[in-house]
Amino acid sequence: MAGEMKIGAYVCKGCGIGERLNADQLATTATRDGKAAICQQHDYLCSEEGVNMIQNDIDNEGVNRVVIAACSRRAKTDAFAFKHVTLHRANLREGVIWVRPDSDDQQETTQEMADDYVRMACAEAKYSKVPEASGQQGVNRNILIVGGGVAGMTAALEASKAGYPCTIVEKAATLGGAVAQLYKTIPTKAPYADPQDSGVDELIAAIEADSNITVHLNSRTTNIAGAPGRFAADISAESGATVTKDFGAIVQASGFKPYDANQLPEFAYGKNKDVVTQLELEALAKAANGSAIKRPSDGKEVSSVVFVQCAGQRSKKEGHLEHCSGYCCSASIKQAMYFKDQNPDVETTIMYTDLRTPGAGGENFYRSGQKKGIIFTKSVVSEVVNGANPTVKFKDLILNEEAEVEADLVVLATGMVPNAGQATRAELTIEENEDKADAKSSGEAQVIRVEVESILNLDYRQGKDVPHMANGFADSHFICFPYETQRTGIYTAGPTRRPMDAKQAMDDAMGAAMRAIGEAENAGLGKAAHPRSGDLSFPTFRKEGCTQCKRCTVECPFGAINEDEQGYPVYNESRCRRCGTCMGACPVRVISFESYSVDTVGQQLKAVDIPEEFDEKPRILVLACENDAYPALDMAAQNKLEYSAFARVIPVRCLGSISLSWITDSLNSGFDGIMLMGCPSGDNYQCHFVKGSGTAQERMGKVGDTLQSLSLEKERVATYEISITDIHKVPKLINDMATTIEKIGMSPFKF
Amino acid sequence: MSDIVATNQTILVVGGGISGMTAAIEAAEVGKQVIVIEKRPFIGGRVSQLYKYFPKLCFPTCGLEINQRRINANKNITVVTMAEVTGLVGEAGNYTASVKISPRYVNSNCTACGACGDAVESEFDNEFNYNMDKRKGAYLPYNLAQPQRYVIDPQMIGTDDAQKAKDACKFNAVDLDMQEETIELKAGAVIYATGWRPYDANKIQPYGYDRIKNVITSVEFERMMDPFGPTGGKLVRPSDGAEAKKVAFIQCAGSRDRNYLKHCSRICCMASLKQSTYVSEKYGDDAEVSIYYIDIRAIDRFDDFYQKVQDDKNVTFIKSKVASIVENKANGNPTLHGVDTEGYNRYANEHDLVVLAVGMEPSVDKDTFPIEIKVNDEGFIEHDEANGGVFAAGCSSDALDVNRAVQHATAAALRAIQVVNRVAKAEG
Amino acid sequence: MAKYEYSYYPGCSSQKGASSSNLSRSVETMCEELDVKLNVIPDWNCCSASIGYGGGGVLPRMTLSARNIALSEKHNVGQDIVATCAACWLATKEAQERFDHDGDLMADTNKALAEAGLKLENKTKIRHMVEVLIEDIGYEQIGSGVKRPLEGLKVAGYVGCQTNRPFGIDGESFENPMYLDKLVDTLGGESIKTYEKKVQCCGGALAFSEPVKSQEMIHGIIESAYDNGADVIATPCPLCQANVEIYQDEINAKYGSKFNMPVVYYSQLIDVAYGRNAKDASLDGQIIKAKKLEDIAGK
Amino acid sequence: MSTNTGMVEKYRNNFLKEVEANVEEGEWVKMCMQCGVCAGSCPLGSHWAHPPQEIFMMIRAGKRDEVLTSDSMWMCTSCYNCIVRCPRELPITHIMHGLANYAKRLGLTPKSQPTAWFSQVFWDNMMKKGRVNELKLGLSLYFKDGLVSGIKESIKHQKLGMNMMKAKRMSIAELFGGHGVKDISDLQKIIKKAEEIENARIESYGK
Repeated sequence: MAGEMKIGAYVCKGCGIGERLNADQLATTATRDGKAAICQQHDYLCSEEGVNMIQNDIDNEGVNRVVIAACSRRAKTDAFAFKHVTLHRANLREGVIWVRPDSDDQQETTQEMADDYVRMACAEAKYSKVPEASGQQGVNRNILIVGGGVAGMTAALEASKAGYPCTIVEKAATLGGAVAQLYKTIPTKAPYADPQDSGVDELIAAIEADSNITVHLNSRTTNIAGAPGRFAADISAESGATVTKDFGAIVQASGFKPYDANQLPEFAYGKNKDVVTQLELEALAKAANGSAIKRPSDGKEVSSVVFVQCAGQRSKKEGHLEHCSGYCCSASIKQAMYFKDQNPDVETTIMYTDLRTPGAGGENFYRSGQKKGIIFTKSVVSEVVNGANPTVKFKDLILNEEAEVEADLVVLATGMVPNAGQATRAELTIEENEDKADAKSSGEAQVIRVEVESILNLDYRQGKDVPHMANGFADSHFICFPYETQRTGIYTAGPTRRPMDAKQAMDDAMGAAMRAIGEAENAGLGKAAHPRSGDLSFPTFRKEGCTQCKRCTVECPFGAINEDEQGYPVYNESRCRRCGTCMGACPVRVISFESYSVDTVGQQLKAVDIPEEFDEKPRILVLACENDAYPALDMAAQNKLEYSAFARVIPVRCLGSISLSWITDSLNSGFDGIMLMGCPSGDNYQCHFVKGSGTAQERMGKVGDTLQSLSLEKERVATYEISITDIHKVPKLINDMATTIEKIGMSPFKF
Repeated sequence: MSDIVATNQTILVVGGGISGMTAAIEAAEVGKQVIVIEKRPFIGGRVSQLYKYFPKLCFPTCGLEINQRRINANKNITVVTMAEVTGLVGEAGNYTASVKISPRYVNSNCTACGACGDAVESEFDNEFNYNMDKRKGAYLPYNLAQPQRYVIDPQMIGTDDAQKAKDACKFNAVDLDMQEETIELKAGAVIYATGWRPYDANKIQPYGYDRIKNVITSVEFERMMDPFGPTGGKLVRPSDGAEAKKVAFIQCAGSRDRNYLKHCSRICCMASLKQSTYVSEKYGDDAEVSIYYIDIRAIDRFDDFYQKVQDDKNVTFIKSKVASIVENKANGNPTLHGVDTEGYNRYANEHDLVVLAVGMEPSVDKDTFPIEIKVNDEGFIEHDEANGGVFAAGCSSDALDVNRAVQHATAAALRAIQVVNRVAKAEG
Repeated sequence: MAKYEYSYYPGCSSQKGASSSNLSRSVETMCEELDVKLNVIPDWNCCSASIGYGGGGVLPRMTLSARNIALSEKHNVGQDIVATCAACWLATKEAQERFDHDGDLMADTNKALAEAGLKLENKTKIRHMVEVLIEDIGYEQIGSGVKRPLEGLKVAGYVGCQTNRPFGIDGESFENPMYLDKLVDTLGGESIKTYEKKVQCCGGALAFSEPVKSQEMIHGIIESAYDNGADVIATPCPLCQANVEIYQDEINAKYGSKFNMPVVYYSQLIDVAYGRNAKDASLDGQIIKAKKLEDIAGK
Repeated sequence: MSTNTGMVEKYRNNFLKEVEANVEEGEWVKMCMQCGVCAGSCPLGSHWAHPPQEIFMMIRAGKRDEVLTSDSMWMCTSCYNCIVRCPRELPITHIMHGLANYAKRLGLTPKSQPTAWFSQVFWDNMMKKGRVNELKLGLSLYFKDGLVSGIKESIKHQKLGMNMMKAKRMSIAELFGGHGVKDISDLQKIIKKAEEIENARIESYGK
């Protein structure tokens, strides 16, 4: 923003701050050390009067850096929300007086704590800018939908209803996907008693009638470049003809492929024509179309049928699926009804271990199945013996005996395998990355676990498809934010992300469409997506300083950074989630955000006043994740849990953003201990930026050398996995570090 | 409260739980005006009272913190707490809702400094902990409560303590004269994210929840694990505070049963599997968990979690709906009577503590919706054209886990947006 | 004109010289006090209880009850049928429900009844005397008539099975019904709410065919009454009363116990509390004398 | 097929269909979801070789002889615990009565099953006069194994009997005539008719 920087510092005396701290001294600190041009005190800063006081300085005194010395940055956000200025909070309440005992002997160190926070806030102010637009953004409301099954069609229709033009790319010759192959579907409305029409034809008709929706059949996306708001997708038809279209966001509804029953020789599949999969039974039912279903081998009308649940599922056996496909129980009930509704005398037995028909609809459907005379046998099927009629051998778990039954037809519930494209490993090592850079194709082979065709063909540095989660599904990892994949602006829906039935897939598609719309709009405004939604800052780098080491492009959790021919990073702002992992990765410190940079933090820790060694006042730097560790510290304060007056806490966007230089600088400037508090990493990682905390831990592994070179004890730098609930734990850790320092002594680096 | 602006392009979200928050955020972040009506003094709903989520065993407050930050940062969202929709008339694109707002007796001046809480003595049942303990009459419902503003218990009004609270506040935040008010709000679309409540365990008479101290519910068990919960994070027996190591979980407690809830509540199996890890978390190999079930419904990818728990030698699975619970008068142990139906084995098992995996019941009673909408026998809102511009989000539509509830709420936001966009278009 | 009037189905064991004749006598007294008029169903027949199934199929058994209902509908027009015996009440009420739900059964039954020129309308309410007390008269009014409160009398309210399941008394729980306790308290007695055997089965009709198995359960019922310091067990069910009272010698012999626990009917408690003497309350019908109750009656 | 042929294929539903057609409330058997709450709720539970839910599974599994020759269902005391607790609303008590009756009708009930015997005696006793004659019922109980043991039994239970007499809750008068329905022939006609209708239905099954 125009004009020179002018810091206004405002000291609140409310909530006991005035009583516990010397406000005048804080003001002096702000002006003298913090170089605040204006500093005012107020008894109740978040009051209308207090806020107006600040606004007045902004409007009339040209204040454009506002330092609030009051409560935590998490408190009173509604009051302290000023436009066109940068905002900096010195946390005197939760950060100082609430974690320190109110006693005279503690007054001095408590005041020092407060003074430091004022200095730090001013330092941050000095090095922050108001984020400006990158020029990359542009609103594009077109939504690309990959996959023309019920999920894809639903996404298109619903997005279109909201006024967003959609393009469906379907590799098959017709729309409808798997559901189009079904005779009927599981009921979706009360009383959930009978199979219902899939409604696919109506969906297709609606798509064709919607001028807002374009459909490309026999087509695939052969390349997708760009970023949310400006995706450029090559849509290639089988004929070879390719069109390139621009999109704001993408919904991936590429569905599933049925599990290959040939991997189940024990169930005589392939050996006996009358052993079929659920999908194959749908074909038989379609053919019969309401009349008696005939079996494949000899066309005999089926008089008895056995359904084998969990065929090749919920099993760790080689070639089997570990997951439960969720829908098969209801699907078998539905299919048994095909027979019962046509002729109640047909014997239908469902052999299950756990019957999984959840929810209101599920249980009603189960009961309805029983009413219709479907027999449910809790049992484990060991074998299907080939013969004129297949014979099912099983253990009846209720009667606790081995038994067998002959049937005209055996149906295997074999479940779903996701169509999620190529499995990109969550992390590429630098080595792999080199290979990749050198020989793209061969590098590819290394990166990809199984050689499968890509679905999206993303022109991303980190692979062509959305990274997979467990069992090969392209799911998001998050429970509270189920649509947040590692590829901003690309939202998966339906069985590609989790096994599910048609109804769930359609609901899911609608959610994905919502997110796609949201991201198209956000990207248009240059705003970040979850979790820093609304953040306008974005990373930039000083090309002259860059050594093309590619760490940033490799370590970005969201594949936001591509590389140009020379291997320089190419940022795609709207793919970026503003975590700063690239900043932390950069060994030459050329990457920064306007409001968050090596300096905004680096200068804070330099601003901390380091007492002489013999003062016996150590300093502990705490770099805390703003999402979990920092709130935990606030809540500890709320509960008046005390911690050492020697700690100085700086919130960071993510542990992944921590620059090694901060560690070395603080060690050099005489900090006695450094604590890094990030989210749990690993399979069940809680890092909102996927692998920031994990990456940081790796990096810190290397700090050992630095410490050695400075001949400092390794205990002085520690990384912790902190959850937001570790309210009792965080103060304790800080105090433990203080004790450790007492033991090993002060740092000699105090100048 | 009369300063709330609402038009027929506003989206009214009833319920500020995880589903309501999600729907509100999704709609607001694409520029829609959203008003959230929450009947409790804080948003976050049921999940705020959970210790961990399955299957990741991560903490609900983690996601809440982010959602709350997004709500606070978004000027398009207005949150009205301690409020209930008492009337709703109109049709898609043109609704008028009557909203009853109960007095909080604390206004927006509050800085959550806690002075009022320190000043008062009187204590009341702590609903946040399902009344397992007491809280002050001037209180912050829980650590992460949003809005971060104290509440004064109406039962305290008129007492000296109330006056003490008022006197203690330096910011004139305590207003003892606050009155209940009813306001009218316009809206183009309404999202019912009213969520669920645990089924009343007193009704499950064979399990003696009302008679046997050491029989508790799964939601109470969750609170026990919270370091700030009624037991300070200890897994102990209500009867004598002894460590509860031998714990039984009874599935379908109130679900899949024509005597109680006919539907399957979906979450209870995973909840008990999750809670079995709590016992191990506290007592390691001394933990002795038994899960009595009819079917273990660890749907789709959750089955991995089930398989992990099955591998835990301290956890036993018994296929049986427990017939009855009798208290061993000598030691307060509940004794479970029933038959393991896998091969017919009769049992009479004593446990330190019994946890009833209580079912999910819609929060809003079937016939008390302020407007005519399609509701099924189980009390869940069916998606139906006839509902016009009223849409369900989350557990008001079915028994759902958090993940599915959030998906559903995200979709609900789009349904609402479709309506208000239509209105916007019409009005040009 | 009595305040309340019902069509009365006494049942076999209530007859003169039968095992629960004391029940019917005490009920008559109670009804005098409460101004209840009972019109016996003319020529009623046995309901076959819950043991007839060995000999009679479902249709014959249902028809037995159908005849009683039909007779009541013919002679005691518009009056609810009231039974004092759990089995009679249950069998009749159950039959009625099935007729409601099963048109064919109803038709077949009427075919059979036609043999004697009877016809079942099945419009009559089938009720238990306890329902009359609670729903029609109410605790309050019952309490208001108490002349001689049952002070200090500790009563274990033994509800048993068939008065309680599957129908039970409206608003009460199958596992822990409280109405007997409420009634005892209403009469100034001391109810034992923690009596854990209040709905334990006594073996019912199997007391005859499976004495060993049944007496094991009866033993528990009495033992628990002693453990809870009861002076007397009170029950609404004639079979429960008989089973729990008359086998105590045999049980003592088998278990070496010294049981001598009186088992009385709720109606007897009311009679005494209303100031009637031991004979009116048919306390002479006790095999194990209800000493304390007699004392109160003697006051 | 005729109802008496034991030839049924395992795990075919023939027996289930037979039960649905011929056994009181038999159409409910298929609704069981094997939770076992009935088995756990029965006061005589431990005396059941096969608890109700297992019997239901055996019926589905076509174990006709094992079910009908079992004495499990004769253990039912008609306490209705199972019925009120069954989550699926199965009228279990009645199904057990029905199975017992059906087994007896087919002559498959185990010899000297006491309850089977007693319930018949009860029925006959009741049908004579339309009302139960407790004294005769009691006596027949003692004399069920012949005169000698009968006298022994009577002496064993003499005290009980005397007590009842003293309490006027048992009357010698019952031996001679005793209570009864006036229109006994009418009643018997009615019941005979009912039996005819029922038998006809069952005979016709499978024909």
